[in-house]
Amino acid sequence: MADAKTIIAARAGRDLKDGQIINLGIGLPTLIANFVPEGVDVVIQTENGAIGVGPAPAPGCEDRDRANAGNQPITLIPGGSYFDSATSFAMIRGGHTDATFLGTLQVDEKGNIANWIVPGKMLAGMGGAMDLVTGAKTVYIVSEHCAKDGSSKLMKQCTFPLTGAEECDVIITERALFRRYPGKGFVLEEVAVGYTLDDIAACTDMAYAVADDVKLEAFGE
Amino acid sequence: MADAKTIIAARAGRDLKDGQIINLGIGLPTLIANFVPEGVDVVIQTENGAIGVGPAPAPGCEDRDRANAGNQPITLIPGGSYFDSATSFAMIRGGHTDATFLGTLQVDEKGNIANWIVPGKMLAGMGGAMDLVTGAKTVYIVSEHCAKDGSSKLMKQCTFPLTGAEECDVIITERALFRRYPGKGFVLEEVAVGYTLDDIAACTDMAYAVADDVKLEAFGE
Amino acid sequence: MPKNKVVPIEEAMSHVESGMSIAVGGFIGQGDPLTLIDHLKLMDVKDLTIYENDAGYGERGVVELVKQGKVKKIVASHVGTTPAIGKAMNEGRLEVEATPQGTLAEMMRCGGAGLGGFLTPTGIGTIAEEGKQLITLEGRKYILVPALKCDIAIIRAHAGDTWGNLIFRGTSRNFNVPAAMCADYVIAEVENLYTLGELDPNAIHTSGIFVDAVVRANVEYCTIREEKFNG
Amino acid sequence: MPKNKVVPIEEAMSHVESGMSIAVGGFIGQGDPLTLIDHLKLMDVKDLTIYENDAGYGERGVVELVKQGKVKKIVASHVGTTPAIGKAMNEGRLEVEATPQGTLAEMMRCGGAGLGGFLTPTGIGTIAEEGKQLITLEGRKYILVPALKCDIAIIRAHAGDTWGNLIFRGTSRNFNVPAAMCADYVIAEVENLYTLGELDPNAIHTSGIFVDAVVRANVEYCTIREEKFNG
Repeated sequence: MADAKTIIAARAGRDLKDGQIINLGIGLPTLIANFVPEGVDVVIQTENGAIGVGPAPAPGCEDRDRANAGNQPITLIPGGSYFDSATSFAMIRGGHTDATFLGTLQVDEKGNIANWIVPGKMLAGMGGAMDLVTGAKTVYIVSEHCAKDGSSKLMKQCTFPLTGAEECDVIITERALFRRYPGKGFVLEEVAVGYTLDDIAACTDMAYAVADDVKLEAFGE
Repeated sequence: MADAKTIIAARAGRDLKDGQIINLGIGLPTLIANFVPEGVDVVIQTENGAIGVGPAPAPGCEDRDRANAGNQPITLIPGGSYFDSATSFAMIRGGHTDATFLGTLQVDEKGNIANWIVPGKMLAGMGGAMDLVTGAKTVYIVSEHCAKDGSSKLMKQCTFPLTGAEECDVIITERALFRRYPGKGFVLEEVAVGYTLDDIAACTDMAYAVADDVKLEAFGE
Repeated sequence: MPKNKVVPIEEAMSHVESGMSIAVGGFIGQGDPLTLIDHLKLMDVKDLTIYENDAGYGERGVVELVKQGKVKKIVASHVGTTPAIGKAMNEGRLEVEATPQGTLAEMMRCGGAGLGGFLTPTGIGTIAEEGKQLITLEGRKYILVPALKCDIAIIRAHAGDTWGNLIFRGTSRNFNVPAAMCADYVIAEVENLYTLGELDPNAIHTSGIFVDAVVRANVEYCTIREEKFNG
Repeated sequence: MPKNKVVPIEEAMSHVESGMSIAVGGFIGQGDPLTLIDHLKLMDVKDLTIYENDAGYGERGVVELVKQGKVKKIVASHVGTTPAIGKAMNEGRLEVEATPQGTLAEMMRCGGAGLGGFLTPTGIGTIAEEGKQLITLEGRKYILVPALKCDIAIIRAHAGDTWGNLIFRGTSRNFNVPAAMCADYVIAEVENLYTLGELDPNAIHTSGIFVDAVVRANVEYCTIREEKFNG
């Protein structure tokens, strides 16, 4: 069986729709580019100023003026282009980006996201994350279900400073997929191979409903 | 002797300083481009989206994608470039334009300018004038001294709706040149050939001081 | 591969309905989307609200829609180049709201950028501040201008690819760039259509992310396609 | 003819004084003005306030000035790529103010555009709204962000002409464009210097109107000059 990150990225990839503009956060979210389904074309935006991000360049073909927000070398697909940071965040904040995929430290039942700072630890900064969760039409949290100490990342209420208030639309972990609906909160729609409904209940602190047609063994093979 | 418009444009031209970025309004102000002094290089911005406006193209060489804000065909000098309207007004409003030259209906002793609408007459609109008088470092009113009915355009107080409040820095007419100084108001610094100090007093409704070193026969030959 | 957005003009323009707000690119004829305006002339729509720098030039441009009675209101910086507009206003057939040119451009950009509004010093002490919220920051007074969002934008570009990346030529760029940002559905007529990858990725003025439909401009409104066009 | 702004680096950088605010272009090394930063390392200035997306990458960039004790405060969206910044903060030698990336870019552009500020939804409900004025428009809450004006901006471009028209390459454009707009004195290091008229007037990213001094970039920071460069 694949590792947790691969399972999450693969399930997230299946959620992509043809023609979408997406932004992938640093780390796990970047892997989603490897799982775009056959017949689905998405356009990847990177907030440092490119759209139409393609595969990594072949070794030796890196170009220091062509990189993503994590400073990894990129190529552009035909039709891609470059722009400045003010224009980039016009694209993001202005709702022109269909979906953003971000890792997190915490997410809670109201859709609050906390993924930029651990109190007492070194400050890194929110980068573009606050703009992305505010502006993207659909905000995906793609993250392991539990923190290293085994506690649930899916909480009743975030305890760390927020990145965005009530912005999370979908949570995909290696164990389950939840979607948030207006007035209903999060609904458990899919459970991964190897887990039961009880397993999910046991490792999830946030409140959620279970969909009538919840799919078991829905992903993660 | 030259006509009033030529006299005004010629005197305005003498006020240009090397390296300045200027914007010239439609009509009389456009003529100023013909009177840039020898040894002085200025760069002309037009608010519809070009900088480095050069001479009019030769007949037959007009290009419909190259025109100024008055829809007259233009050329660009080497180093000129094009941009969109939001960027154009960043240049103007942001104080990157050194001087703007505009005609007027009325100007008053506080530096108020009224040049975009005559109450009861057809509305045309302020175009870029409000932004220009707000943003340019030095605002020149270049206009005939009196209206067609003989009344002074240089008034105690504008009666038409304003284009800008206390924005006018210099007034150049075919008869005189006034500069406005903080705390002092307008100061008459130059009188044109053919006029006396009394003549100026007689045709000027706004209050002004006379410079100790006021120059008579200063321009207009 | 980025989606092909080249569609028949009928399909693109079928998104326009009576009562809608439309941002229009161009500047007194420079870069006006005349192909799309020509098509609007044939459509049965009315009560449109137009946001544009002007109403066109002479007898051409949005002024034609006004003469047809399709336009309820124009928000513009200047309508002096189209005499028929004054006539329609006087006869009570058209409402015109005058807005400073820089304010109008920024309203569009701001709406496209997901901002709620901006503070401008332009128009302080004039009737442009009437009915507007004023805010003082560090001793300077500003007008709070809300961002503009429109239902539709119609624009013209000199060059475009099938995904809607656009390059403008000369002073025809003007309001086409901010207009393309602020609308739910953006239709670009392009004079010269290129395949993906033909346009220099460093030279794109409006990214295809902002554009929903690409239509060929009528040949009479086109300037010549240049070899290896880069802007 | 537009003025020749190409000057020796010493002359351009002599405008930088202790206590000044400096907007810096670049994004974790992409397009960072390393030539100008190298020169700042040799200068006797301190108490600088830096506005930049980050502090550089690894050991290169503004982080070098921090290590020298020249910087009092950094306003950035992210300083995680330069470990020495965290150390300086912990030791109380440096103040860091975290600002959302899009907000920082817009603060710069807004200052350059003569606007007083803007309303952003970004950060509502987070600590980004602390100490900020909040404004509700049409039922949505926004943070009122004042525009940024700096004393100096230092930026890097791939190509530039003698008047300071600039073209950037790839993702090195980033904050170089807004930073160039917001400062009283703007210094651009250019990798490839062109004479007036060589750059395509439709392909300029930053007009020379925004630039005060042009300096050659150190050759080690340059990418190759391309024939007939258009962006």
